[in-house]
Amino acid sequence: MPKPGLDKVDKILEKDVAILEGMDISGHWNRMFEQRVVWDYSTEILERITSLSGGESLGWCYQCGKCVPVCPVDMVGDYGPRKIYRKVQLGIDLFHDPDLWLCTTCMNCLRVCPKEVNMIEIMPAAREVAVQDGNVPPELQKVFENTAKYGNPMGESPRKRAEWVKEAGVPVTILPMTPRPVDVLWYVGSYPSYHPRGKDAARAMARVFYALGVDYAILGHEEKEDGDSIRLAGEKGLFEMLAESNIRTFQKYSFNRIVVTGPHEYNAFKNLYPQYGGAFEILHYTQFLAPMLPQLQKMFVKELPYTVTFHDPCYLGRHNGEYDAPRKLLQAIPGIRLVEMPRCRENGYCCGGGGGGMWLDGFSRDFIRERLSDRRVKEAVEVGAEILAVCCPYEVSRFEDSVKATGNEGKLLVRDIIELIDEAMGSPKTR
Amino acid sequence: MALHAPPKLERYADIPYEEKERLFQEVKADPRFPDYLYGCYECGICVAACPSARFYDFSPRKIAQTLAREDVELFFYQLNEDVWNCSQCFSCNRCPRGNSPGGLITIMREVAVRNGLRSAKEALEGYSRVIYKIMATGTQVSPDMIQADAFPDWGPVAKETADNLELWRKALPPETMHTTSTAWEVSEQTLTELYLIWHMTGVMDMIKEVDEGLHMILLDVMEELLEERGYALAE
Amino acid sequence: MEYIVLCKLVPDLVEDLEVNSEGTDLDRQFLKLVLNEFDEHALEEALLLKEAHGGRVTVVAPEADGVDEVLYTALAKGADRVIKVTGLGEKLSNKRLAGALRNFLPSLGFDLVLTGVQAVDDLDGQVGMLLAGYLDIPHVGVVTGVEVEPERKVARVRKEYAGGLLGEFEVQLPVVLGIQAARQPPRYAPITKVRQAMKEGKIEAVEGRAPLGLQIQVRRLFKPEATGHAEILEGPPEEVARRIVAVLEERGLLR
Amino acid sequence: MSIHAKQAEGPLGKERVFKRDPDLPLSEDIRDLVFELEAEGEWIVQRVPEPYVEVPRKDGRAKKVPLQHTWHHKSCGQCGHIPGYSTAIFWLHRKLGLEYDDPKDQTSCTGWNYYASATSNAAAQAAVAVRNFAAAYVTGFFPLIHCGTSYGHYKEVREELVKHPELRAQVREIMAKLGKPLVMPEEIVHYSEWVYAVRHEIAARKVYDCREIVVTVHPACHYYKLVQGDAIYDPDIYGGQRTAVVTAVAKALGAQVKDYSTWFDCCGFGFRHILVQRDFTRSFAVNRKIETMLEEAKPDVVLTHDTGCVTTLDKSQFAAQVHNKKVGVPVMSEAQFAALAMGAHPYRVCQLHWHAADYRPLLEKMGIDWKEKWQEFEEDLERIRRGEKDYLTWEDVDAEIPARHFLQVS
Amino acid sequence: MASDVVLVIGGGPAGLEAARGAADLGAKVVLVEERDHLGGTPVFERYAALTHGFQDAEEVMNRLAQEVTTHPNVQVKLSTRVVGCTGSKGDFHVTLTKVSDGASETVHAGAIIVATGFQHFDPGRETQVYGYYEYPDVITLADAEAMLKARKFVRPSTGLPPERVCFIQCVGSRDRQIGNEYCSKVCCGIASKQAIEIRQQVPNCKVYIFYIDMRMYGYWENEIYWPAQEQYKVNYIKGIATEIIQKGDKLLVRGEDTTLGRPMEVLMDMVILSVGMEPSKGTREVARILGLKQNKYGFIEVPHEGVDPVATSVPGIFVAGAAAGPKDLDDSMSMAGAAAMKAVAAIRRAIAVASGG
Repeated sequence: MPKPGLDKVDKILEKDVAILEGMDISGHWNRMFEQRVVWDYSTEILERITSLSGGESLGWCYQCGKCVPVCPVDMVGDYGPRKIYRKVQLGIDLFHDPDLWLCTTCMNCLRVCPKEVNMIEIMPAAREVAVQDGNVPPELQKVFENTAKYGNPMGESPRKRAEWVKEAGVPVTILPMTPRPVDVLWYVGSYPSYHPRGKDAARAMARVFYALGVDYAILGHEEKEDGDSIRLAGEKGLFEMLAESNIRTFQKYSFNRIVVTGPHEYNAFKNLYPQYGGAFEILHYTQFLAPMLPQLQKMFVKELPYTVTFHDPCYLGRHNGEYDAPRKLLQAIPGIRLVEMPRCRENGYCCGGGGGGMWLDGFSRDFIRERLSDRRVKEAVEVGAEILAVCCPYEVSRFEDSVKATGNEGKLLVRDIIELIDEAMGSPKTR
Repeated sequence: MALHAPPKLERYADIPYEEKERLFQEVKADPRFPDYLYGCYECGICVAACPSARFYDFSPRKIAQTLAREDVELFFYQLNEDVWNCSQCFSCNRCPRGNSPGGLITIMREVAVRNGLRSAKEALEGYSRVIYKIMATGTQVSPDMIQADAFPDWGPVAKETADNLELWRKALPPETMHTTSTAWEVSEQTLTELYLIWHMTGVMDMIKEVDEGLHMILLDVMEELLEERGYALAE
Repeated sequence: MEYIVLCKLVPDLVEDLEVNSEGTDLDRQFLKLVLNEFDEHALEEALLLKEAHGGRVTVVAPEADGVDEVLYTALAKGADRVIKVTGLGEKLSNKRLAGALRNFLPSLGFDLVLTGVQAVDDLDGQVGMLLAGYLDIPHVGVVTGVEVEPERKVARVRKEYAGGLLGEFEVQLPVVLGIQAARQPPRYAPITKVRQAMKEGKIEAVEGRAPLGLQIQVRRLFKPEATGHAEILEGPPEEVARRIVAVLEERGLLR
Repeated sequence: MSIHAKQAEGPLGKERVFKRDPDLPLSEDIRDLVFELEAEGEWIVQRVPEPYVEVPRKDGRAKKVPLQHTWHHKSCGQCGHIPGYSTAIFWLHRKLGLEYDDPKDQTSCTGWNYYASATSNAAAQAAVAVRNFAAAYVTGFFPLIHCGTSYGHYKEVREELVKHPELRAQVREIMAKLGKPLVMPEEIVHYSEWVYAVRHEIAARKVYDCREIVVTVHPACHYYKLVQGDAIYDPDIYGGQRTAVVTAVAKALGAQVKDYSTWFDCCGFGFRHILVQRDFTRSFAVNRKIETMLEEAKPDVVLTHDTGCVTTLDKSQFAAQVHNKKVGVPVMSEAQFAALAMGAHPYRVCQLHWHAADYRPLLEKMGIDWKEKWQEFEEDLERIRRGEKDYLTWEDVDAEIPARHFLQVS
Repeated sequence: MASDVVLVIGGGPAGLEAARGAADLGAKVVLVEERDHLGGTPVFERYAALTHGFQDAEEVMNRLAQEVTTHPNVQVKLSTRVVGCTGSKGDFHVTLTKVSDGASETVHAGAIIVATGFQHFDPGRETQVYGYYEYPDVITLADAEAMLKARKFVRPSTGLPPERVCFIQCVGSRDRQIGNEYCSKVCCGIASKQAIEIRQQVPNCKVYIFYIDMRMYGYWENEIYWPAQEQYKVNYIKGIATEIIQKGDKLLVRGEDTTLGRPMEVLMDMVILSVGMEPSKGTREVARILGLKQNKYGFIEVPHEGVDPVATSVPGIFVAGAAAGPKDLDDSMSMAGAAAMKAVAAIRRAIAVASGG
């Protein structure tokens, strides 16, 4: 018998050797299939998730499918917010399903959901259960352990958190060493403190602040990971520990406001830390710098004749509504031509780093056809950009990897906005 | 369990869109088409009743929807891969919209055959013996076709019948059934009429598209009888 | 079944290791201590055994900076009892430690003692062996898998040999095992559970009593001198390939 | 397990018996259109010969089922490997003293090939059908169709011919060339409808007690799903909610008909699949039908009324044993079963030795001594082997029938 | 001679509201009802709570009936049938007979309002599908209403509360093969309402609704559907069932999970068929007697639907409620008000014309 249809069956039963009543019916002669039927709708898992604080809205989904075309993961795989509900309705155990870890909490589904099914709350709530049960992807577990031990996900020595300062080329006040009241407390963040490309941005920031005469300081080794992505990845306890520790540290010093490098910190400090007793004025660095443009513009000495496109960070844009400040800065830089990718602002495509995705690339590789950042890089190339500008510390490293992975090296550069500003101001460190 | 597997459309990426469109139009032009397709609102009644859907990733609903939405790419995929999974039981005829997905598949298969699609040829490989029987003898599965080596999975009885075929056939009271190479005895006049029908309705051309060898053998058999009976085959 | 897991804290390699001015020890000013990785595996293996067969896991560790946190984490992971051995001083030899353990472990009662195959700070791997010797019970080291049959009071242990061979042994309980790797990576202790353990858990302290024996003296601790360096070739692949060939030729490695 | 109409009292004591609302308009009746076309001179309508029995159809109308003068349209699937199927039908006619014709001027409807391979088309299929109708017409006997697919397919062809004048014209031209009239029978009648119509006469003549026999019924898809309106639905059987053929016969014989949850399922035949994709056919027949029946009803026999279904359900059981599937129940047509109950020879008439699943326990349960019967049949075979007889004939078999008597139509 | 009487045929919600409206406008009203009580289908079929609003159906209907029977301008004739009609706009002579003894009388009416309503689709017509006449645990929406009203929602086969219940939508509606291509409008709402009531009365019972698309009109969405899903955890699954058949002591429901694209076969303790609306026998009969055009489904045709939603093909005869097609209660009541106004206007105009005004 020929084989048509064999790629369309769920499971094949076939005994290689079978002789029955003298008849040789080995192999395909005894081949049978298993049924591909939904036998039950068990509500147990759905009930378990909807009874979690934050998990309630999963039960509201009415399968309209509006989330499907905007979900960045659905576009490259079989995961999708609507499908999560269906899986759970079918009794599939989300707590042990890879889908639990694929959501990047980018919030694009919630933006369009008519029933406000809130994956930004559902996923962390469900992940928290998995984490409590000790069911964590190994690479994420390492990040949790590192962060708990060292205050940064990379597992670097806390003592070296401010080492980048040495090569900034400008003086940087480190509060624990020279405590004094300042206007701005700059919370640098883990990636700008440790990651080689993050450090580039940190140094650029220091130079720009210095040039602008900002009265600021950093926390040095007392600074700890903000914990927002840790929380979204399900380790709420660790987040709380970090929040309490950071708040205690902030409260030791005198400052007017906190400026952060990254959108995740921005989200944590602005929206979550107040619940833990730490309410401060928080600005993303683009928001801090945008009003200072008149001053900045006077300092630009170099034209950057590039076509630039901007990638909206989910946690600055969709989560916190800031789309304009980064664009204002970019447009002010002489020479830059800003082009938009089709998916931008409210509908910006996710880089894949949010919600713990930053630390799950190895895990998710088996469940997606293409990394989200790879796809985004292709979009940037398609609109003719030479520079992909970003303002989230996760993104420089993700996108630079993707530029290489998609074979676009030499065609597209990835730059933090602060690096571009620094360069336009004639920084000695040029591209 | 994958919630939806994307169809493997890329398998047919090389076929020009125009060709897919042409075949789609050929299906739509069939006079039966309007009786078989009104529209689909995804109630799933047809799939629930479908035997093939129980085991294959096959869906009469998707066939109806694809045609209704005029999704030419998906149509072409189905034309090559899905239509041959259908069991043609017509359980899907319970459609509340009055569609007949099974009927649509009948039309699609005819188009696949008429156009000699490779997939149709492959699907019908191993089947030409049956086509030969029906075309040439007017009866379909003759007793001599159940040979033990081709039906070991039917158990010892297949072998026993094959071994005793002639004797057992003689032990059948109805005299029309004593034959072994046809299911029952068919008169020559009857066969002549059947051959004329095949020729006059273009069925021979369809056979030629999927199996040229079979076509030639059949022509030989038929020409002889028709000439004997005084019919010349029109060219 | 009663399982005892022996744990020890060792210097964290995340921090740069500095040698003290005398050149006889690490500079402990910025030293951070963490649980010896092999001991973490021993704990994991014990927890897996407890999950399979029931029983009780007791973790025993000599006092050190940060030992409380380690013990609370063990509780969070599922240990039933944690004991800190005090009074043994900072510079503790393996022999003294084994001696101290020998004095009080029998009072706890146990079927299996699991310990990391060795600790990264001394690379001796002695404690388990010494303990087994003192107690006159069997010892198996470099273990990568343990199964127990509580009814028969035996354990089946596996170890890996060089050359890709696996050995499987059956051993009467009680036994001391030196664990190289648990059957699965050590589990995660969620912070809420650790915090809960800190709030509700109890660390028992036991005064360690061990005879002072002969000690080994450290003569010199030093960093190795660099003997070479790597060169990173950069540029387009063709160019890099050309230079690799040139280097190989230069060194006479190509014929 | 099934709870039938009369037991099924509604909540709060509401009566639960389906009664068709006589005021509701019925859907279009194709027979009216067939007669209209006759009136317009488009074709000849062959009338159902008297005496006929009127039986209830699904759509609430009555269907005429002829009792005799029937032209037996054999099934091209039956004769090859389950010849007892048609032999039993003929035997029932003879036993009831009803005249029939077993023609040689008959072809397969070719539907099997059409549904399997599509190497045919609407015109060819219609021409084959009409040719066979014409062949019946000239004999004066009325077509009685043995095969479920032929039955359904002919009704499909009838719809197409009625709806599409251009198809009619094409077929008319072909028939002219063949020198045959364009004929459409007044009713398209399946043999199981005839068995249904004479079930009480059959029951009156039964010689074996069937009360202990547990029967499951498999209705053939092409009987009641392909052009549905004129299949038989009897208010007394399943409350008129499912087709009554086969079941009504088994019940009339006093057997215990048991329900099972895949009653509406196809057998898995699949046309092409039964020959070249038997992995699918076997999976379906066993997982969906045989195993389910055995789990839920434990039948002694599976009765059906189509040759494809008998083949599929019977032959698919063997290889499934390899996977420890529950199998092992004989499958036959209700005509074979009815004939057995009436004392027909299990081998000379019902030809059970062609069947794959073991039928002997059933015979034993019915009280039929199969060893003795096989001995008799072996002797027949021996005589043929020795050349004493050319064939086993109806005379050999009819000798068992006590006396010819004609059926009284009630 | 023109008459100042408005004849209302049918004592259900629409008939009662039409009678009350016309009477309030000062007309004399004769209300004819074939049954021996007022309240129409909601009372006769023992509805529980009203869909949309959740008030007790019987209470609401009784209140309405009370207002009508005590209204000085209304004469109610129970157990009375309309058997003939002559005349035209302003001057109809309608023959009535008593159901009990066949005694007949004639009413002279200036205008007629037909409010003869609907009947539930009989699931037996859709054979071999839902087994309503085979399995006691297969019931209809109407059966479920009565059970919920009695607060005794149990499996008919055992008398015990069910653990799993499902609704199957669109039974007898949206079906070319049945001949009812229309949507019956209310079944989605009623099923969801009943699902809530089941969850209230039998909290451990899981409830599933198999649907093609949930057709919720206006506030039904947020008042019924969303709470059913969000608060009462009713499971909505796209794809309706093809057949129901007994398996052991449960019902096996077979359909397709269409968003998944796989066949589904699930066991239920009870199945509730969401049967749609068809014209009542009375609607068909009265339409014939009054010579009103009916559409292909037998409902009374409204030629200018939209701009004149209560006018029939015969001047002076108006229609209200489900006699004119599937309607929910709100629509029926609004139509009844409009019909009352139109009928009173028609008689005043006729009287004015007759009196040469």
